[in-house]
Amino acid sequence: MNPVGRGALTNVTNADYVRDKYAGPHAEQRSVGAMTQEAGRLMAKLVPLADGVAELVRDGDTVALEGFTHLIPFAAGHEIIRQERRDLTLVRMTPDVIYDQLIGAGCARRLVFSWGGNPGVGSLHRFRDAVQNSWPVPLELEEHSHAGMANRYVAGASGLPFAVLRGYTGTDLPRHTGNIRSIDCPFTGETLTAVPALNPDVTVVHAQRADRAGNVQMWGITGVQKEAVLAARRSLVTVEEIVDELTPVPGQVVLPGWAITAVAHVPGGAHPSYAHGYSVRDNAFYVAWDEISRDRDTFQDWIERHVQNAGATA
Amino acid sequence: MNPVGRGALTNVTNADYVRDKYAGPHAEQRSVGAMTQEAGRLMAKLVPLADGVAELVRDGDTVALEGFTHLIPFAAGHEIIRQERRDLTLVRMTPDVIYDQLIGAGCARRLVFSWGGNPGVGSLHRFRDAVQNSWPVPLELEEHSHAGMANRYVAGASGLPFAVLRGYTGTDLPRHTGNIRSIDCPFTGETLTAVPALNPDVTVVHAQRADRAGNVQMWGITGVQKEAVLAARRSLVTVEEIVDELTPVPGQVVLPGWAITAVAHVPGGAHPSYAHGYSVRDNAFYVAWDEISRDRDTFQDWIERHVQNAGATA
Amino acid sequence: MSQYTADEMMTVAAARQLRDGTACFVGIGLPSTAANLARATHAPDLVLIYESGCLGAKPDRLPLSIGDGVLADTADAVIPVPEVFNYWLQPGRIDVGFLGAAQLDRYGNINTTVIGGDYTDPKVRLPGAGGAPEIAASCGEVVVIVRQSRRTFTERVDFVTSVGYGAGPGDRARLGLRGGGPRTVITDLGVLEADPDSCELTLTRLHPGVTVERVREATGWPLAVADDLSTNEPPTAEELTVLRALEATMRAAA
Amino acid sequence: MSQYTADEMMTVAAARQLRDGTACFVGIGLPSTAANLARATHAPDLVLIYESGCLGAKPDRLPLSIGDGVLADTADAVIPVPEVFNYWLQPGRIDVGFLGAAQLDRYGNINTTVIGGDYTDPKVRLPGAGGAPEIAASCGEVVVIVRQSRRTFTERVDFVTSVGYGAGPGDRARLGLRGGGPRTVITDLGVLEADPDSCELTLTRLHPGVTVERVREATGWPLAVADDLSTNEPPTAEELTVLRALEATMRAAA
Repeated sequence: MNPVGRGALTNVTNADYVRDKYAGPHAEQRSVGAMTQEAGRLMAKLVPLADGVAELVRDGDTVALEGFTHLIPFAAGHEIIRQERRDLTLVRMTPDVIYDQLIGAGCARRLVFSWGGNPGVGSLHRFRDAVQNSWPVPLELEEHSHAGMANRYVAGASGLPFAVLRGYTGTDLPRHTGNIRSIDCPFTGETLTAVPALNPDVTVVHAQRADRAGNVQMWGITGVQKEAVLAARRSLVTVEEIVDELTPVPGQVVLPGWAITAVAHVPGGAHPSYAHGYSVRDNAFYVAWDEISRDRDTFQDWIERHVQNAGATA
Repeated sequence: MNPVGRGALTNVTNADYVRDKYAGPHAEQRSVGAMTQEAGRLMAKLVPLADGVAELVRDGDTVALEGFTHLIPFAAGHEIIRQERRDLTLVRMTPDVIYDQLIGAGCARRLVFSWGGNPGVGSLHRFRDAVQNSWPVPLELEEHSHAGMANRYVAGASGLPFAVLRGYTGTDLPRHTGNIRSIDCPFTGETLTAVPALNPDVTVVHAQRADRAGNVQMWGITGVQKEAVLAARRSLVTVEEIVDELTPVPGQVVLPGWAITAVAHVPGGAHPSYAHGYSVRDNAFYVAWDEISRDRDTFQDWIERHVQNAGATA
Repeated sequence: MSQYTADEMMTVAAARQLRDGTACFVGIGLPSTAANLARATHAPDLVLIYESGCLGAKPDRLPLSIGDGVLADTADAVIPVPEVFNYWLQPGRIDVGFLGAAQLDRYGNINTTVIGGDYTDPKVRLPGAGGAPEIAASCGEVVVIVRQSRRTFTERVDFVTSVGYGAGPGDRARLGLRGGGPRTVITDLGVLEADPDSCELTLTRLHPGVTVERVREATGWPLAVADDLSTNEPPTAEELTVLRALEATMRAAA
Repeated sequence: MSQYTADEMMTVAAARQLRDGTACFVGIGLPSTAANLARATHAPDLVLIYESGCLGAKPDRLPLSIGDGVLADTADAVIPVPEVFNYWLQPGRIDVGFLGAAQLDRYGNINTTVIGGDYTDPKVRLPGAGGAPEIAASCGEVVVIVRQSRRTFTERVDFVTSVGYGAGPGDRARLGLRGGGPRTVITDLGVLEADPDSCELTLTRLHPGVTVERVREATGWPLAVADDLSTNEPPTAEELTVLRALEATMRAAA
């Protein structure tokens, strides 16, 4: 049957579909316990960070903490470490220091990514140790290019099962990454590349501000955050500030509260990365991380002192 | 051969490709006569409207004058009528009064669209007369949905030959519009809809401002204008104002001058539509157009008086 | 109770259909008037989405067009049109789609393309599809607002612009349409709802003073009528006051 | 003429490679330094594009990362990352792509993924692809900046992260890669250019004081040398002054 044409519209007796609520990938987003429904209103719930992570990030989940060196949700990542989540599939275009910490702390089983490094500094030693030596646990890799990952989020946000791009051609990536396939244009016959949609169980991002209805506003370099949030079944946004009204800002991305599961007020939640207009990058920390993370003991000591023994707003 | 994998990398002697300049759909954008190159710099050229239309809009072209009731490039459309372009394929999601005028003036041979009406008022009588009575010339239609047209521009802007969407399914549109096809997801097997890229020969839009390097800034409802410009081989942007510096504005879309062929300073060039921050919609004109356009004679008289006998900035 | 017109009753009945806190894809004209009436009365947190790119628009007057500046000025976010369809409509994020119709059949299939003759040589050329095919496919449910007459409520639509329940039960699932389809049709005579078993539009409510016979006369197929047919409450004084004030804003802006 | 380091000569040679008015896709590190040096000297209208979404960034200091706030503050437009790749890179709008490499072969194929061992059990795990595969595929041409050594300039790369000329002439066309490929490789020893016939990287220029023999020793394959081999001009006083001032801004910001 050609599903684009009108097809055979014959009568059948089962009308279940008429009564069914739409149950696509986002059905859960609207019904994650008490978090999305309050007095019948669709809006993000304002929660303490610890509660948000406890309810929204679960063992075994596929989790994206996105950001392009700006607005990296470090505080939320630390809370995930404190709550000892395990077997996570971590997803991100540019896994950096917070992913190094999550990997070193044993939270991750798998990493889906396109570039893993300490931005502006060098390599990620915990990531390397996990890949090269399976410490503290083995880390499976699913490796893409930026163009592929960006388009996978776009497909996920768009409710499509795949995206099409000119990408990967001639590289060794498709030898090792199963879900890179070819697709032919139905008009020109040209062969292009297809990648499957990314639909994280939960996406966590940091933003500058939210209002009390959970509408979120971010600006500066906003990377792929909008797509990562919209692609996810659940979402948690940490913000520098909760305000009465979101006054417009040039370059802003606004995500309506009804498209977000929960918002947590975490000033400084992006440190040591920065929040444009609120803080600057703590570059010394990124440089220091290279030393801290080289050695398993100094790493564990750092996590113990700065994450495990710190509060939820550390 | 699997074009995604490394394939057979065998030696051949022909190295032409190495020397060839990239000659994709946008090659022409960089080399349309003197318009894009000035002293070796890639930037849009500032031109009088009449010159811009004369050089960039040619008989037989596929032309998109885009806008979503805001920033409609009426003045440029009138210049196309004055210069008596013929056999144009007009493309637009929402052909409205300016397309009614172009069609009634005999400029168009074909219309690619998804909704044709006088926005907020009713039907387009010149469009109807062309479809129903082939006056003044027959008008072929290629009809889509908004979702399909928007994705066709996105594919065009992205250098892809087609776009994928959930669309048209079960409707009668694919019976009459040839280029709506089905495509199977290479991962899930699900069948979706494919539409081919739109790459107009020239896209014309109106914007609030440009600077002297031809960087263009628009804000408010910006519709599908960015995609329509980036999908086109050539582009012409009329603006309310030329300024020394484009100060940031919330909600802005900025198109760099090197991605635009030419900019013309045409204050009021969107009248009777509006330019957010500069003018308001002349609703009385839209209402009056319903009467003016019902009758061939009153229409021709109006065009004669308000377009043919008016200057390039009318 | 004030005097009111059939159109006012229709608009009020449509507005009442919208639950607070839901997200609603709004077309210009009757749907926009009804959605803004709902927001100004019982549904202050109704999220209005206009296909021009305005998410969460809160206009203080009725917009003159789908791209009125007041929508951008008051929206939570103004986004590119491709994102409206790809990021918001297509994934099923929008609860209610509000559509009009030039023709409608008993399964809620809608025609806004051509009437009479042939597609290439129609008797009447209409504006076309716009966003409707995908709104009808992907919204949680669809509400249709349309004045009822035999010309509009036809045995078979001349062109399927937007699919309702196709030829009956199971067709939406078979076509892969993920939204719920046209649950409710609001007219100037009453309210029709899709029967959960047969999918057929069934008269469930009459506007005050309207008879079943009159609705049958305005319907081009043998109309199904609900056993528990009820009568709508007439517009309240508040509903009428707010509606008329809204319409006055449009006349003022025009 | 001042004293200068081999890295300074490399950066200056890379900067000179960039023509004014072209659009350049810039990675962080050496490419960013070279591109900003070019903009501060002979190419004031060089358009810098960073994959974080900054089009036409004009930083007054060297950015600390690809997503440094100074890039957003000074850009003509800050756009979402998917648009960088889909609307700007993929259609071939960008003239020059600037890449680094951990390994490079004679056909300019680049490895930034793994070295040694096996993909699943590598000797060294590198950061991975980032934007490079599609930059290498779609930019008008590619310029590679990399320090030259036998470890880096290898007979065969351990992993093809980004395709140069594949296995030689015709391969890019056969793969459907639309950009021109790696025309130029700038190292701390000299400049290699792809031979238009053989596609092989060929030593065309030496930095002052460097011998062909030294470059051969730092190359893991039998190096082709141009008949008209020339020697680069050393950095001018202005180039060195501007370069050092730029690098000082980075140390100050750090």
